[in-house]
Amino acid sequence: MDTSIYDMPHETDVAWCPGCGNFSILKIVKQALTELDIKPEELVMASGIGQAAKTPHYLKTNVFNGLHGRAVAAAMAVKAANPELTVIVESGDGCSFGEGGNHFIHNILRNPNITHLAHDNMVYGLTKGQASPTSQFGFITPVQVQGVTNEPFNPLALAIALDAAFVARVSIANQEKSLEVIKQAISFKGYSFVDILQPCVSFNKINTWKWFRENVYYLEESYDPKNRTEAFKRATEKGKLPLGVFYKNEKPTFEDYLPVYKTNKDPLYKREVNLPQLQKLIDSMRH
Amino acid sequence: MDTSIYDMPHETDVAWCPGCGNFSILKIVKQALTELDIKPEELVMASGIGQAAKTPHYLKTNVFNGLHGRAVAAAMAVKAANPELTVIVESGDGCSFGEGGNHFIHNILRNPNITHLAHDNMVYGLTKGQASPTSQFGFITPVQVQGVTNEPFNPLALAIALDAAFVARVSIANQEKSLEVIKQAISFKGYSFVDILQPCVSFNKINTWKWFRENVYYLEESYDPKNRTEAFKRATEKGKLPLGVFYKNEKPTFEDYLPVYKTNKDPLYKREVNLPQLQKLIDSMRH
Amino acid sequence: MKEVSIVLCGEAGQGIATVEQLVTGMLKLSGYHVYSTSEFMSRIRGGTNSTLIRISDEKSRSAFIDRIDILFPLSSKALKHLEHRISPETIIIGEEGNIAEEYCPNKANIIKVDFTKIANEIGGKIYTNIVSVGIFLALFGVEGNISKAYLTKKFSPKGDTILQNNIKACHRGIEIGNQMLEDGKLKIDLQKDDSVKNYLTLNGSQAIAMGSIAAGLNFISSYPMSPSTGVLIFLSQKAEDFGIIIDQAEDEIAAVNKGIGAWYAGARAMITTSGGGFALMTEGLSLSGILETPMVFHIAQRPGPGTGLPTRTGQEDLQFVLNGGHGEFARAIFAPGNAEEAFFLTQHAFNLADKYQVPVFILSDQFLVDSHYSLPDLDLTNIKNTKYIEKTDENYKRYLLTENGISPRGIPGYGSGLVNVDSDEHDEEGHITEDVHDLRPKMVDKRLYKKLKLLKEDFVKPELIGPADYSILLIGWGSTYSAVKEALELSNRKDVAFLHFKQVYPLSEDTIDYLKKAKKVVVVENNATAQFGKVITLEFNIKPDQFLKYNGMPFSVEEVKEFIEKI
Amino acid sequence: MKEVSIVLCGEAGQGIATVEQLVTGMLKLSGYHVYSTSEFMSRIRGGTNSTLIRISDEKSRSAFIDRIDILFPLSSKALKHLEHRISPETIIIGEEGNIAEEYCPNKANIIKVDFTKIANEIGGKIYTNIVSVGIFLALFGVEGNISKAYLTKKFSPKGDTILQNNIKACHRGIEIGNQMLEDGKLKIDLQKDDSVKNYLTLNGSQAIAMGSIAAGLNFISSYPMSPSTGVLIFLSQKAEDFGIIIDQAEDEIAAVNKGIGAWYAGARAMITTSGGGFALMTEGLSLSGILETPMVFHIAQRPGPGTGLPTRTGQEDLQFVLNGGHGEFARAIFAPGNAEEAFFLTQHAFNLADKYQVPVFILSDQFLVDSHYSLPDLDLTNIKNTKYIEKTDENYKRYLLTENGISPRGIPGYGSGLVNVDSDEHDEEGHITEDVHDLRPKMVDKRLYKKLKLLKEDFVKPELIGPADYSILLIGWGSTYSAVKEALELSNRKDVAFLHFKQVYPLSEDTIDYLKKAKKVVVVENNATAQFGKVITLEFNIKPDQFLKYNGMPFSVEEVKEFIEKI
Ligand SMILES: Cc1ncc(C[n+]2csc(CCOP(=O)(O)OP(=O)(O)O)c2C)c(N)n1
Ligand SMILES: Cc1ncc(C[n+]2csc(CCOP(=O)(O)OP(=O)(O)O)c2C)c(N)n1
Ligand code: SF4
Ligand code: SF4
Ligand SMILES: [Mg+2]
Ligand SMILES: [Mg+2]
Repeated sequence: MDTSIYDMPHETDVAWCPGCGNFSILKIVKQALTELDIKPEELVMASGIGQAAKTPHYLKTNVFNGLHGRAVAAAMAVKAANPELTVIVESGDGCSFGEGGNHFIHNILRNPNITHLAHDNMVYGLTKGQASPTSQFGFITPVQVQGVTNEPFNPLALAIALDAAFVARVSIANQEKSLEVIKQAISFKGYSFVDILQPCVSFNKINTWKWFRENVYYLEESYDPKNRTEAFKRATEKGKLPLGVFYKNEKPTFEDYLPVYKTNKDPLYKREVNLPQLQKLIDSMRH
Repeated sequence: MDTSIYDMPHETDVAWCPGCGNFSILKIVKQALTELDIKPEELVMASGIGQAAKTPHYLKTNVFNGLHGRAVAAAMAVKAANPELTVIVESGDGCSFGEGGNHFIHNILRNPNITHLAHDNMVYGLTKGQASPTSQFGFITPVQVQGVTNEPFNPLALAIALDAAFVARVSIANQEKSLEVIKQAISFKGYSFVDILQPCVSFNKINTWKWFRENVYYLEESYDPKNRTEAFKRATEKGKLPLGVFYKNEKPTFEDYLPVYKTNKDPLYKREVNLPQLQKLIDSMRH
Repeated sequence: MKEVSIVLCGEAGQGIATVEQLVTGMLKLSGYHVYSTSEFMSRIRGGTNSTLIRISDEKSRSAFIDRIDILFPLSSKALKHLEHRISPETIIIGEEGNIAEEYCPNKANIIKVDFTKIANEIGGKIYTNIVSVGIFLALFGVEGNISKAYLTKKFSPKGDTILQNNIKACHRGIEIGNQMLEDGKLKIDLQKDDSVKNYLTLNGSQAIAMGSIAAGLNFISSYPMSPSTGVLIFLSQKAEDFGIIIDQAEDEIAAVNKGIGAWYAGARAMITTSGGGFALMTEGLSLSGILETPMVFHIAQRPGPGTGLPTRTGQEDLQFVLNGGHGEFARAIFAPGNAEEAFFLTQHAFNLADKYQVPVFILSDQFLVDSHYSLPDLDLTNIKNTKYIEKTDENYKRYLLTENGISPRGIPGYGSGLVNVDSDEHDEEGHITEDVHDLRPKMVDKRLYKKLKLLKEDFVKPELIGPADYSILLIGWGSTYSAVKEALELSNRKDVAFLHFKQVYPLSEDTIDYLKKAKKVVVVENNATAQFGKVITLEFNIKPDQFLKYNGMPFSVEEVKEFIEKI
Repeated sequence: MKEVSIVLCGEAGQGIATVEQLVTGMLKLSGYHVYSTSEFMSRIRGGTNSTLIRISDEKSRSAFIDRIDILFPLSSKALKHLEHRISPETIIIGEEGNIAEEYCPNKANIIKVDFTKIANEIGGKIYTNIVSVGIFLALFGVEGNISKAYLTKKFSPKGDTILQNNIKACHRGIEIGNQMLEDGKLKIDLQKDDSVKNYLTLNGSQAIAMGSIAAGLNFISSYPMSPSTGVLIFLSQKAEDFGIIIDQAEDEIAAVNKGIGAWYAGARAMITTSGGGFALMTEGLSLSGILETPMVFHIAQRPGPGTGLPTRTGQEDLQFVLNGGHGEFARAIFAPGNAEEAFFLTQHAFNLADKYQVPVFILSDQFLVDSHYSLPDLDLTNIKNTKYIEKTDENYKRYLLTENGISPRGIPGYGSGLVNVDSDEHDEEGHITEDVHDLRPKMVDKRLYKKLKLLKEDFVKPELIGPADYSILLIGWGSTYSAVKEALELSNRKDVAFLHFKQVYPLSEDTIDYLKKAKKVVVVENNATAQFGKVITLEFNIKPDQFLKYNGMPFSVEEVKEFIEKI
């Protein structure tokens, strides 16, 4: 697949460590976008801050690189202001579930038609290796010197608990399957969440490429992603991590409910004030 | 039961509307505390801002009435600084799940030994009737003029998804059963969460006393609160809302893991700096 | 009497707001200038609140005054609550149980009316208030057709019985009022003015909301917080008519990031909040600074710190708004003095934010947003909106370095270019840079010095009131406008003038001319640290004297007048 | 030569920090004064970073200088990166591939060493750096027993092969270095000073962390953020030894609320963050203001706005820290100039916060926290901590109105009283009040005016450097200390003095005496708006001149000297 329409127009100094899983994610995302025939001008990639959050700088498209933890909030607004755009959030596990936890919850509940790709390396990469919400129990870091004692955050179970529209997990150690699921997520109408297991070769010496190959398996062909309780059960399984699409629950999106698009499909930037209507409103206040 | 040790020492102008469910919650909480023989001086009641969050002002105990949404964060620190105290958070649904959503998630994961009583009136009371995260689909308010379009937030399902230690729901329309569950929650070691269905007579004309009586039922005697998937299933049931203890999962608490209390049980306020140890540290930096 | 001051005082939930609305509506339609403002507690029921209604035959009596000509106590605690404002001249109209005589300095001015009994005769307690309304109508000679039409419009949706009972109750009130006049217990002779009939009545919240509509607002994300929520509610009510996306955010952090995302994608967005909510937005504010994405903030101030006094007024957040957010970047702050300024400044704020790609603030307060002003018109003929956005081509660079510092703003999806915005220090294309020697200083110059210079050029001048040859200059900003203006008019000082700032930051250099003419400059502010005084000092090296009030209440005309006279 | 400046420049991940640590460690043990500081990009691998190591036979060479005496380029981009700092005198030691000759003004000063080849001979690329270390040791005549012991301590935990290879590599470096000396390619003659051997080496983060330990810190909740995380990490490492509760918070809002909750319950707590994280804490800051709960904030500044330059330095957040939080209340801000001040001011901050029940700030920056200082001692003999808490009885009132404004602070569970704290305006007992006439003004006076007065009494005086009879006064604060001090010492101006502020707010009134003596006052600041200059102006009505730098880099001694000489 020729993904060159998504290539940067000039040499770019990619700030990731050699061997990092982010490179593969970048590659797969470019491929998914190309295969889905989404034009760079019609896409907005939103991110927060972290190593994963640098991704939008490395492919040629519209970029909203905002604050740590806040990408989902900004992205849902971008989509609401212009539903013609494809909007993808790409950010790390710390950004998505730590600092950004409240936006994750509440925008699942809103169900905007955006895709959220969480690069889940189970560690804070950019700030040099502290535990993230998804770090495993006992994970030792310079701050968690005795190992993590928190229950690890389970983004899939949480998303299912909130009746999210699309919930999936992939491991970037398997690019082919990841590509397939990411394409599904982008095409899906509604908030589509993909937890992407990604090795951080610099700071996570436990959950390595090897670990992510050995400690996962794929949901069987017969698995029915419409069953919420089953999805929850699989998402909370102990032992090897299942991969694939856990839950699908298509329903009206945030934008579908917006009265502003009921009769007029124009994105907001094309619109003008209705001054005669305002004059009417003013006049109504004379009585 | 004589709950007078928890009565305010002087006349207090209670700021709630006549007929509000908060009065009953206050009464039941006082009763639970009295029955559990907890002394007012050994209890800290933490709250945020909202009508529910005024509760600590109406019973005689130590009060930490902080910011909207932040009670859980402050409370876990109070407990950590002095594990001898009983710590209870009492706050509204907006405070607990809206502004406070991120603290709710992440402190469930920490599992401090505190009790969180959410007064869930499915509306923002103090700010005069906007939707809260738990407002039902279609609920009409001055802001949600077309009715709520978000998926309602399910605090029980979320808590179970995070493998919380103790998850329950009661309806204050049934005081007796509420008392029993609240007592269990306070006695439980770990983060014990109780969603208390509470009518707001001023701003929620849908979920009234009557509604909360007619649209609930109790989990059967035989229900096993140790089964997480089952708990999830019951928490996400459509139709009438089950009440009772959904999930119990006793495990070490945040305080249990703290090295500071391993050998010395003194609360922090009793401690002094170890200057000789600091001198050693300083000297170690000479090489 | 050029002006009458009437106060209603009772519990939350007793329906004072309904009386206020009916009375001010009907009096205006009769040709009176009306203004009303309330002070209330942070609770839904109970407590003690009061509403001041000023009725005059002159304009601009839109300030808080201590004096009460007629007082309607609606609860037993009312008189105690207003103790310090009741004078021997105050006429007190109420029922037995609500008149605690120890607070009535002049027993002769008590008029007992058995409201409850009358209401019960008609059909129940809920008609009590309408009896008071009737008294107003009688005292001010409101014509029967006006009141009938008004009551019908208001109550017919509730069914005929309720409508008829209300009309009955109102009539009983009118009879009682007429009797008072006949008995010579009180006498009001204000001129009616036909032109007033066509005036608008609106509160500060509505003015701000409508100003934003006039500017083309089409996206608002906010989290409820008193006293700012009125703007959100008004816009929600009008959302369908004006094509506005309403999002009740999960928290204030979300609100500001959504607003910025929306602007990025081509919307015109605003947030509305108060100080505590703004505290959660300062990171977002800083984001808008570095992204160079326009953003409009409405901050309705209330007294702090912390939760403070949620339903009271203050001007304590100017320095916070001015210095909020980490790092250095330009911003502009407007502080409307009344509803009219609120409307036009808000409309201006959006265009300024868009023009210079900076965050712009409307800094109001509880007193402004909750006061009901009446004004001749909001003239739309000169309303002009410019969308400072550009269709992009393939070579588009979001942060192109230009002479004046402004890079043409593209919108994703509009044109063939790509729009990259970045919260890291960035190059012209919007990609992360670590070039500290060249790009970083250029980008700081752009975001800070160049934009500040442009903002000063567009400065909205202050309004000077009083003699041109003053030697003492009072300086105010925001909602203190009316009180200081009225106090100055009432005082006999010919050497004192008042300079009212609508734009409080940045100030243009020539503002110094006003200050240089004065021997003494005094800032009048609703805070404890003279926050605008600091802006003046930093800009002009002048340390003004201070007249400050910080108890949560607005300045009264009387106290400002007393200050002026002793100055 | 009294002092040598050596720079290592290469990619992140190449182990420059290891060289820095080994070299500074061994040189110090040999009797040299060492200081090192790094500038680096916000990434984990790659890019181009550099570390400056200054070796001197005098104290207080702990400032950034442009001059490079010896440069080790470790990557091909190194020389380009340092282009503007390389002079004809700079000796460049590196391997072929890393020496881009176009950046070498003096080819004679290039010394090519085939580091990689040598390292590969020994056992692999990872030994490259140790060869450089060896060269250092030779140039400075470090004795063999010192280096052997040091290397053994460092590398023996990694196994014998690695240790032996390192020792081998080091020896090869020593040989090469000795050869250079023999060839007369360079010559260093600094005096060794035996007393230095016992000095401490620590960076700003460690100094702040240890200051907090000295003050009895026992609770820290924070969210990682460069450049503030070093403090959290150091405390985590020492948590068990000193009984500190470590909580990596879910976000900064949680962190500050947890800190306040911990103080309430009797802990001594601190948060550590940078500007963007602090932006999320301003509501909590305001909470600590109204609760009157002590709180200590460490803010390590970096350039903004937004994400800005995460690993660079700046002093852009003073006005934000000063005005952050809604509403009005007292606070204090300290800005240490080096590691020693950082230690003692941090220890002081906790006691001051506790004494007056106010938020107190340690305002540092990336330059300070990441610089490695060497100093004779941290003397604990005068360290005194007072717990300003009281055992309560039944009549205890948390907000008792007292003459000086301080209400004795109780702790829940300590005594028979109840401790009620409330973010609403409250009465003496800590319960919500709406009493605007009496309680509100009293509580504002207490939280603001009275506490500010007390804070001024405890003011930590600035340090005056230079002639007492100055006519020009430079004013600095925080980490600019060493650069300005050294520049002044090097300059030949006898009319210029330097006033270094460690406490930047509030200032005591008598500080004006320093300013009055000067004909000209100039603030030297790492920002674009002279933020401390504003504090001076507001306090003393003096508008200082400005010498500002805002590109993310610290002031170099040379540029300050040049400024002083032209002043
Ligand atoms: C408000 C705020 N707090 C903290 C930071 C510092 N910070 C930057 S990236 C990061 C964590 C990154 O972790 P993650 O999101 O998992 O991304 P990764 O680097 O692992 O890809 C943090 C804490 C910040 N930029 N802003
Ligand atoms: C940061 C912040 N945002 C908003 C508010 C305003 N506020 C006060 S209470 C409240 C909602 C209360 O709802 P809930 O928590 O459900 O409590 P209830 O009044 O219904 O008991 C809000 C939004 C605030 N105090 N602080
Ligand atoms: S730190 Fe980890 S996540 Fe970041 S680029 Fe390096 S390997 Fe990848
Ligand atoms: S507003 Fe609702 S929740 Fe609040 S006191 Fe009144 S009835 Fe209760
Ligand atoms: Mg990560
Ligand atoms: Mg509620």
